[in-house]
Amino acid sequence: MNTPEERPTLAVWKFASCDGCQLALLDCEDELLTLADRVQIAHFTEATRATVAGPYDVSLVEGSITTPADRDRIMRIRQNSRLLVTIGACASAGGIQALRNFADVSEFRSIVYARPDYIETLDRSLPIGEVVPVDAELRGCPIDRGQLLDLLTAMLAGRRPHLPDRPVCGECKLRGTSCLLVTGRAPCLGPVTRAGCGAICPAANRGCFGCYGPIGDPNTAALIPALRAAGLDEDGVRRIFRTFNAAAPAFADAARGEEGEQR
Amino acid sequence: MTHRHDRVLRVDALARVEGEGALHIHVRDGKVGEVQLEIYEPPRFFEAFLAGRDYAEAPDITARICGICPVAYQMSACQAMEDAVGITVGGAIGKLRRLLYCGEWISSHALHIYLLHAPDFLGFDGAIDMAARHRDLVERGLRLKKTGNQLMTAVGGRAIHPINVRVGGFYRAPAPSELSALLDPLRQALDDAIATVGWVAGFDFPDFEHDHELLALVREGTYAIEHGVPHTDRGLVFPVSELDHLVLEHQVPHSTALHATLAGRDRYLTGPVARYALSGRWLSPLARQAAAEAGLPAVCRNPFQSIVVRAVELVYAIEEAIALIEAYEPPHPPVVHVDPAAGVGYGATEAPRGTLFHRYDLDDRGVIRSVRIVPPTSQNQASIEDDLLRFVATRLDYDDARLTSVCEQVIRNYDPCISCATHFLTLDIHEGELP
Amino acid sequence: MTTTPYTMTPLRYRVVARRPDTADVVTLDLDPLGSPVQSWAPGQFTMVYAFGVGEVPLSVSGGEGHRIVHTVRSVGAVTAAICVAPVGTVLGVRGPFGHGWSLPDRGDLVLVGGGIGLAPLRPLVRTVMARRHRFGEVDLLVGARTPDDLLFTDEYDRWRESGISVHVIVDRAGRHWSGQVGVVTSLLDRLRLDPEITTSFLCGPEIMMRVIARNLTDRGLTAGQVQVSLERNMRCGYGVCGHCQYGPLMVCRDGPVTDYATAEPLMAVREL
Amino acid sequence: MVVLTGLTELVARLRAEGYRVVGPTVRDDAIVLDEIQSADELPYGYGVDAAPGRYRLRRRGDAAAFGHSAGPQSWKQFLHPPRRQLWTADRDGGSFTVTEPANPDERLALLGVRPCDLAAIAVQRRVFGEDSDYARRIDQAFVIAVNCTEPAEVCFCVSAGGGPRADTGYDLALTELANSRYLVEIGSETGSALLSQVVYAPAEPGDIATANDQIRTAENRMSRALPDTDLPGLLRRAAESPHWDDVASRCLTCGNCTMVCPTCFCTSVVDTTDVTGDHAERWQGWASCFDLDYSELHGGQVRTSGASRYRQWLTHKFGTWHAQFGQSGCVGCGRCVAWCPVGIDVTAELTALAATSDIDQPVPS
Ligand SMILES: Cc1cc2nc3c(=O)[nH]c(=O)nc-3n(C[C@H](O)[C@H](O)[C@H](O)COP(=O)(O)OP(=O)(O)OC[C@H]3O[C@@H](n4cnc5c(N)ncnc54)[C@H](O)[C@@H]3O)c2cc1C
Ligand code: SF4
Ligand code: SF4
Ligand code: SF4
Repeated sequence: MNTPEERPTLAVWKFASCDGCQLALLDCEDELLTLADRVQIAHFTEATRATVAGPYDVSLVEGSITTPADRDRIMRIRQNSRLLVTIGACASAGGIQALRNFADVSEFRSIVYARPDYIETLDRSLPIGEVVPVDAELRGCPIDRGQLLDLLTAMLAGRRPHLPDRPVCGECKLRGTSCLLVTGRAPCLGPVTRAGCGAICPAANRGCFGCYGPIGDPNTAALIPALRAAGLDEDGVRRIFRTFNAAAPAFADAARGEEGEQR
Repeated sequence: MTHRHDRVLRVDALARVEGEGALHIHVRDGKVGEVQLEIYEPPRFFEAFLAGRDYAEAPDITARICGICPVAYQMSACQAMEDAVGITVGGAIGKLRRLLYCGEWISSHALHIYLLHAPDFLGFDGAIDMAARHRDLVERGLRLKKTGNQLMTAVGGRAIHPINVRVGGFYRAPAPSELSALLDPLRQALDDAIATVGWVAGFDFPDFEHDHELLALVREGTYAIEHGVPHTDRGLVFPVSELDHLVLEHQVPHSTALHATLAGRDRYLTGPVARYALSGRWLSPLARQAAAEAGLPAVCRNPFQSIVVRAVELVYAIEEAIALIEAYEPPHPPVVHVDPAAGVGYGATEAPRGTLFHRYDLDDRGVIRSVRIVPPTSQNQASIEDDLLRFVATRLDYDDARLTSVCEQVIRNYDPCISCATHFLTLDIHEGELP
Repeated sequence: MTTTPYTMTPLRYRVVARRPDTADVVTLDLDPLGSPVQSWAPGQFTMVYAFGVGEVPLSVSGGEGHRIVHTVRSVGAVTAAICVAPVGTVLGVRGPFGHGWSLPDRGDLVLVGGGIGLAPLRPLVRTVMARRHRFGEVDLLVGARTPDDLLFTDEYDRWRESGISVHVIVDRAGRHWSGQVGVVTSLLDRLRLDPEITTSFLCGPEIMMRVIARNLTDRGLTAGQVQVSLERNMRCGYGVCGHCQYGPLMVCRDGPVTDYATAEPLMAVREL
Repeated sequence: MVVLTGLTELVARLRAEGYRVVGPTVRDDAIVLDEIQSADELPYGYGVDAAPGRYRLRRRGDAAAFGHSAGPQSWKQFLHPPRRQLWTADRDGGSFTVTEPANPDERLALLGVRPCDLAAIAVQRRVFGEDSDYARRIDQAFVIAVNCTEPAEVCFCVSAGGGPRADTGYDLALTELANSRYLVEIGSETGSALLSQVVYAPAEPGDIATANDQIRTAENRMSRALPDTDLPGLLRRAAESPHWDDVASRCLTCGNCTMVCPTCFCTSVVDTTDVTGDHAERWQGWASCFDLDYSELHGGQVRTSGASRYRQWLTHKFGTWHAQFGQSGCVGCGRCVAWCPVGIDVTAELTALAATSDIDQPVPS
């Protein structure tokens, strides 16, 4: 075991989010304590009130930037981190709260709050990568525990984490699920969504709803007719692209295209 | 700034509550003037952007309010939608829902007891530090949590934000073999949970009592989890459809959060302590026995003892899961057909940390017109602040560090899930005096 | 002796010597810890595994007996791990794989190595030195980005002594550089070639190989007289993973060395 | 030749001999291949309507067990598993030891291998070689072929050089007759030995003729065909055809075609460590030439455009496979046509390329 001084430091930060992605770290029940032997958990308020000052070897960042104060905070964290890894759809693409990017935020405020003037927010929910440079992204809403562990063990070993840029279809076929689109069971975003989840939705008999965000070069235009054939109307197509990765450019464009067609 | 008669304690990131918040206590002339639980959680506007979405999307979307108790959101949302379109879902599907919910209780309670709350009582900064001295204990907690996660994965497809839940039931019914594989870990978990009750019962609890009205769902003959009628210990009983008249949320100018109160009444408390007070007699014999051995009174008024109640609920949830799996028959089909219809629907279920209300107004195509979500943490907000106020009042002689840490502990008694308080405000904090 | 290199299971080799060549290139001597791999030929490569990090194809750059020498440029995770491996480190080795250079019995030879591409040519140089008397003119053209990036500089004198003309050129000169500056082709232009009897061996960036090969064929060499060493993503090394396909070729199995007659039409196709 | 009535005894016998019987069964609205405990799990009475990008189960009028066409999986699921551990390694002192997983001594019985799939197994065997785990696995397996009497609309085995009749590579071959009767041909001694342990009857007069008729009818019903031309030559010439961009505009690059194809064999490896860092593993899993990182080199991928990746798949399968393995990579099973979510049809794309191949391609510079 390393002495504390030699251990690399790990910090976990939270912005606008549901805590699910950082919970994935606590969900590594079998590995957590061994991990804590190998890295110094320097900042992780969900787990400990002890905090060690930076700089940090690795910062895991959950959540999106939605307030001016958070924009400043992520810049400080970036300066203090050797590697900055975003965890989850919020951090990588703005998350579900990026739906505000397509609406009038002042109206949103007044729906939820009686005194909207107290609320200070940005008009958009920004992915971390739009504010500071990011070294790696763990996709998903939430992230996959296995991918998180691979990322952490890869960093400890000096390995490149295994984050393949392939669609969910690849994993779906690996587990032997029969295609939902072809059998006509459900509309599915698998062909344009990045793998990593293990294709759990198709295996549960439901279409992928894109929670890992787009692959590197999604052909959403070619998929849309298949989504329609599987039963989605224009509004359904718009909505399916506009959920947990609504602000990812490829999905935002696909949804916007459908809006155009509706008019 | 800190001197004897005028203190401001700032705890900028409130550790070990899920989500981040801060606590401000203002002491003037030796008296506690103000207590503020500030929530950092920036607004995410769920209620706003749900309008215009399809009814079927609500379980997935509202799950993202809170990664610690997504099942609670999914269940309350499903129930409200089913109410709106006028169907009832029960039988084998209902049992499967309860089983999934047990998974969340096990996992969330184990998390809170072992990783978040117990370190307070034993004087550690967190579970990782605690593991350096009590590795076996932390391992026991992690084992319990893992069992809950396995259960959620088997029924829900994954532990955080399950993907298998839909309005009307499930997308896929797990095969009996997938569930029976969990029986061994669950039996081990039951032993672990009973040991947990004994362990936490021995903690040193500060002498402190609250007098909040207790609210929980009640369902005659069973410990209410995924179904029930709101009751309070002072005799208020109301159908969930009365939610809007009876559960009021206010934005108090000096407060950081929406406070919920009961119409014509005052602050109230939901969560394990309330459930235990209102439904304790319907716990399983084993859970009741564990409670008795732990010396838990029928109504537990010491908020610090909530950890014991949680441990008792852990025993119950595990036993219940075992029973449900042993009697499991996969529902065919796993879903009740839903035809969208215009209407208003209400749902209420017991999240690990308290009652979670949803209300939806749908148009005739099933498109959501308006939404109201009342999560447990915002309901408990006023009670937490009241506890803090009274707790601090008699402990002003503590130095700042100690006072800060006990205050944090008071907050953690409630296992508050700050991200799940869908609508918390951020306020400008004034150093020293408040306006 | 192991019977077949066609397995995904590595054999263990220990780093017995380590020589930094440049800022980002290191030459490692590897000796087997147990069973060695089969003997290799110049131009062949092995798959080298750094524990817990991954495996990469590396050309053999030298070695006698059971020793294998690799010269590695640190560009990513695995090559970085190999480059920093101190003496004593145990690495995994599989192979040797592929077709090496085919050295004719006689004639003139032109060897061109760009950057790390000199590594697979080094054992060929050694073989040529051993049989120097059989050949006529032997020219070795070496190109690098800067003088500091030149490989094996301490060996050039020995190579020259054995009758090989070593010509060196860099893209960008430093202060102390008195040699040539420019692209390798300009060295080539100054060579007198007898196209009838010349065989050429090229290894370097694909674009460099194309330019030089075209230059050579323009000057009368047939494409069959030009050999190039190709590079593709590789996972297995023996033609069963599919990654290294290059048109009809499986580079690991049918290459990495192939003649330009085969490679030319492939290199002409975009994104093949 | 002899006739079996029903398959119950055959399956039971195989299981009694220690085989793990894998055969067609209905799951998730498709006929998949899975381990079966008894013949009851076969898809009796199910037929399939398949079209480009479309697959639907339908009820047949009879109780045929093999009256369906290729499903979403092929036998490679079992012979060339989607994921497998290659080895584990543990640090010891300054070195490490490598351990290969014990070869599971599992004997598979493959029940209902259609002739196209028998051909595909032979193709993969050629790819992996005689000294491979693949060859060992298939050699240990008991193969029960089923002659095809029910091609789907997407099939083209005849023009791919196969045919609806199994000729080699099986232990037993069945032809399904009416009323759950199966005409049996023996392909090996193992087959004959097993057959001797179940009750069978001699073929009745007319059985053989009926079987032959059915197979011939199947052959004539094949509605798709590859263009009748030198495909490797065509694809070589068409390397820079504008048609690739046309396909790319429709193609999702999802890789479904490669995954369902019974001959596609590409794999990637993944190296892992545990949290201690002292234990490492290497895993192998199916890869697809449609994956963006499949062709990765330091500094980027070789094939970034969808057009180049589609070209790689089609050219390999129908063209360069010949150079690499001396035969075509396609057996005409039709899976890639049916299971492409947007219904891209290799026969149509090849036909389109053939139609444009006369136009002089610009010589690339
Ligand atoms: C036949 C052959 C011989 C080679 N000989 C040498 C040599 O003698 N010395 C030397 O320094 N380099 C050589 N290379 C290149 C070397 O293999 C790559 O630099 C190395 O794979 C990069 O891996 P990495 O993990 O360091 O980089 P990363 O960029 O992190 O690569 C990650 C992964 O991408 C793939 N990859 C990336 N680049 C290449 C590449 N160029 N070739 C094949 N796969 C790649 C690998 O799968 C690798 O695991 C050779 C390549 C081939 C094909
Ligand atoms: S990405 Fe999803 S799971 Fe992760 S924090 Fe955001 S909402 Fe939660
Ligand atoms: S299948 Fe799609 S929606 Fe489901 S978990 Fe995977 S990426 Fe998310
Ligand atoms: S290319 Fe298509 S038709 Fe040919 S064998 Fe593969 S999946 Fe079957």
